[in-house]
Amino acid sequence: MILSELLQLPVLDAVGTRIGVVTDVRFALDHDSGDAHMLGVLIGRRSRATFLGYERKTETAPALIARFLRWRARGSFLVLLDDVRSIEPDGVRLRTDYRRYSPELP
Amino acid sequence: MKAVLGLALGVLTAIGGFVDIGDLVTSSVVGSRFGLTLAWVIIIGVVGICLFAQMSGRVAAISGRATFEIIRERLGARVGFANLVASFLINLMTLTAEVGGIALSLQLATSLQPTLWIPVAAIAVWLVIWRVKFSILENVTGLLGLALIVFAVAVFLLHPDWQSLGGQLLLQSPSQGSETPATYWYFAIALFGSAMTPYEVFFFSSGAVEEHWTRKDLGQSRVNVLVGFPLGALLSIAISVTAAIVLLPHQIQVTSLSQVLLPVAQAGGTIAAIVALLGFVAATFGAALETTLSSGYSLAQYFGWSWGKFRRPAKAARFHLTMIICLVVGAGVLLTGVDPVQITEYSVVFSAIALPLTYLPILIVANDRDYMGDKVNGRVTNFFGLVFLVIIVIASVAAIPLMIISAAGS
Amino acid sequence: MTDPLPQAPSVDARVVDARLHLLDRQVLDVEGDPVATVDDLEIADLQYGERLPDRPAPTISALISGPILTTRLFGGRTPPGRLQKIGWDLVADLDIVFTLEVKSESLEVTWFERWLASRVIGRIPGGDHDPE
Amino acid sequence: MSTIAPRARGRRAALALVLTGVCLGTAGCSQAYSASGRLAQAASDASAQTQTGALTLRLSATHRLPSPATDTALSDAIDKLGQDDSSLTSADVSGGLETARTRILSKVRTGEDLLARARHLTEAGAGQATTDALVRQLQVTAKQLAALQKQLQGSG
Repeated sequence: MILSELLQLPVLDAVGTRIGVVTDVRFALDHDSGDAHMLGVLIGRRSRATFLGYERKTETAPALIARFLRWRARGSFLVLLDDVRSIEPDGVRLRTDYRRYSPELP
Repeated sequence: MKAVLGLALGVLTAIGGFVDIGDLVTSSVVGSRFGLTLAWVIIIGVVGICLFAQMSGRVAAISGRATFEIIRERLGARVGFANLVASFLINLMTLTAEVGGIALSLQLATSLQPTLWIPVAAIAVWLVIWRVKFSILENVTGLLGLALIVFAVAVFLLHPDWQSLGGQLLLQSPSQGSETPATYWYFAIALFGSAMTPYEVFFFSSGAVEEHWTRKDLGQSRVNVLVGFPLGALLSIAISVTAAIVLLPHQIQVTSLSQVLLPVAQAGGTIAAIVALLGFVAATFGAALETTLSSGYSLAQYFGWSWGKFRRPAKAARFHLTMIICLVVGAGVLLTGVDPVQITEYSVVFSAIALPLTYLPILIVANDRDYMGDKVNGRVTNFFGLVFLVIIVIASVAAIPLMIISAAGS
Repeated sequence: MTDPLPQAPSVDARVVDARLHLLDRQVLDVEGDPVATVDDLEIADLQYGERLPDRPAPTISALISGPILTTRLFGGRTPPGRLQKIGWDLVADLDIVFTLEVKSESLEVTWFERWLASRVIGRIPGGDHDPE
Repeated sequence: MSTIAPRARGRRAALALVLTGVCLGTAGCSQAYSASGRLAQAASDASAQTQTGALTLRLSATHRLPSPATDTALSDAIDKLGQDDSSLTSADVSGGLETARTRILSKVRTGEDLLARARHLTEAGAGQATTDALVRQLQVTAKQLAALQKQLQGSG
């Protein structure tokens, strides 16, 4: 599968309620092998809001732009791969007890 | 001497970017119609371009990324592409106008038809890009462009009524003012657009990469910006003033390049006129080089192609092919007989529309520690950056409506 | 304001977001010459359908460049045969750009550049010399 | 595939429509697009070109302007006057403005003749007196054109 097929897919919870769209995919780069393992998906209300990543970084300048873009991206969260039940061409389905994590990068 | 030549990138960017054919004509038009009442726009414009050119130069020196790479990285493929299309078309229009400007300047020097000069000019621009080293290119055109200082000298030789000029600076409109507000603001945006034309930052940041600037060169980058652009603004204002002194009282509204020359001739005679002509040729030639390179830079950086004059052409084949095609298209358009002066008048207004998508990514990346480490923007820079972003957005939104209402300033 | 969300469990690795850190980034070859821009990423072991919890996590297998960009800009699908890939194993380093451990000439994505250089630009006099 | 929702797209289209409407509306009322506005524009432009001719001739006679530049400046002015001439000739004006059009056109043609003479003089190298006379005639024509423009603006 290629990344852009996953991006912008709608995300549904276990009972089929739409809770957002995939805005980004998080990977972990292994220090030794350099392999990039998928960690989870970032979910937001709109697909376009988050490209500058202010809600995921500690960058706060210029303050007005940062605040505006954070506000645009409010309500976005990270879901770990283990909480993803299935990926279908028309959407990503999560497990019943999926957990929301802060989208912030470590 | 080395320190002086080190300023060349800034001076060339400013001479070719600030005082190109569009600015020669627009400044003169504005001076002949509004006196100095619009000079404040040039001053605001120069502060803006200094601010953002400095940022883009710093980003290029620290991260090695030129402006259009940043635009794509921050705006994404789609919005970046929209910006690419807009910038590229404006750039092509400006390139066409500059090649036409070289031809018009040579016509003034020889009275041979511009149609004869157009192919010569286009081929000369290509040859310089093809064969001449970046540093020679910037030094020669930058130094020759300094001939335009003759406009500043002319202001003094004309013994103007300083008090009246000062009054115009404070927005007391000169007596012949029969212009509508829409026209006034239309020209304000044209001047602002011509001061902040996006290709100046494309060129300046890519030039910094061409010259392999690093963290060590930050100081030089700053001096380049702070000397080059204000110099350009000064020349631009001087051109306006000469037009305001000589042409405005006769109600001569400037419509062609030949009229720009008349005040200098009146002030300093044949020699001054010849020096000014040399300046015209150098400035339009410099701008033609800049816009041609910028067309290659923007396309190559968006698509990730190999680019740069420091590489031999075969090592940056798509980059060079782009520039050849642009020059051929520009020359072709000119040979249909369009008036280069008219093209510039539209291209500066269209530039105003494309400004936000260029300057927002620069501001954001200049704050990103991944790119900049500890050299991120300070608070003051960010404050002014935001202020200018607001001005830029207003200018960009107002450009088209004002163009329609004022019938493009007629 | 709702309660702040908890931080995700930390991992002993560098964490990147694909769109933020990888997509649309410049790719340089081993000598620092530009190769392409990352237009998309290929993810191995990720298929449509149920995800079994015990399966290994999908990994990025290649950077994709070239015709796929049209798909991203205007929509539609690029046939799998037309994907121009650069294997993830060729990536030597990643900061704000990708650096590969091979030369640009050895990659399929640069075929047009090489064709132009040898057939057109290289044939114009001076095309193969350093600028003077 | 587009990510813009249909509703947002509808809103954008409506906004664009309103903006276009506002622009065209103001443009319609704007003097720049009315028949008398166009005539005034042509008159003021022709006046500027005639003045340019006078200035060029004066500079050339006092040896301040190199001859190729003189030649170019005069031919630029003649070209621009020619454009005014043809736009005036083809202008579609109603009864009241017809006289204004005729008067402007006749002055434009006077200007064209004078500039053609000026170009001839600079090439042949005429005496001071002849040049001065021509400069004065050009200035008079320019002032007349400017006056016609003022009248139109006053009435329109």
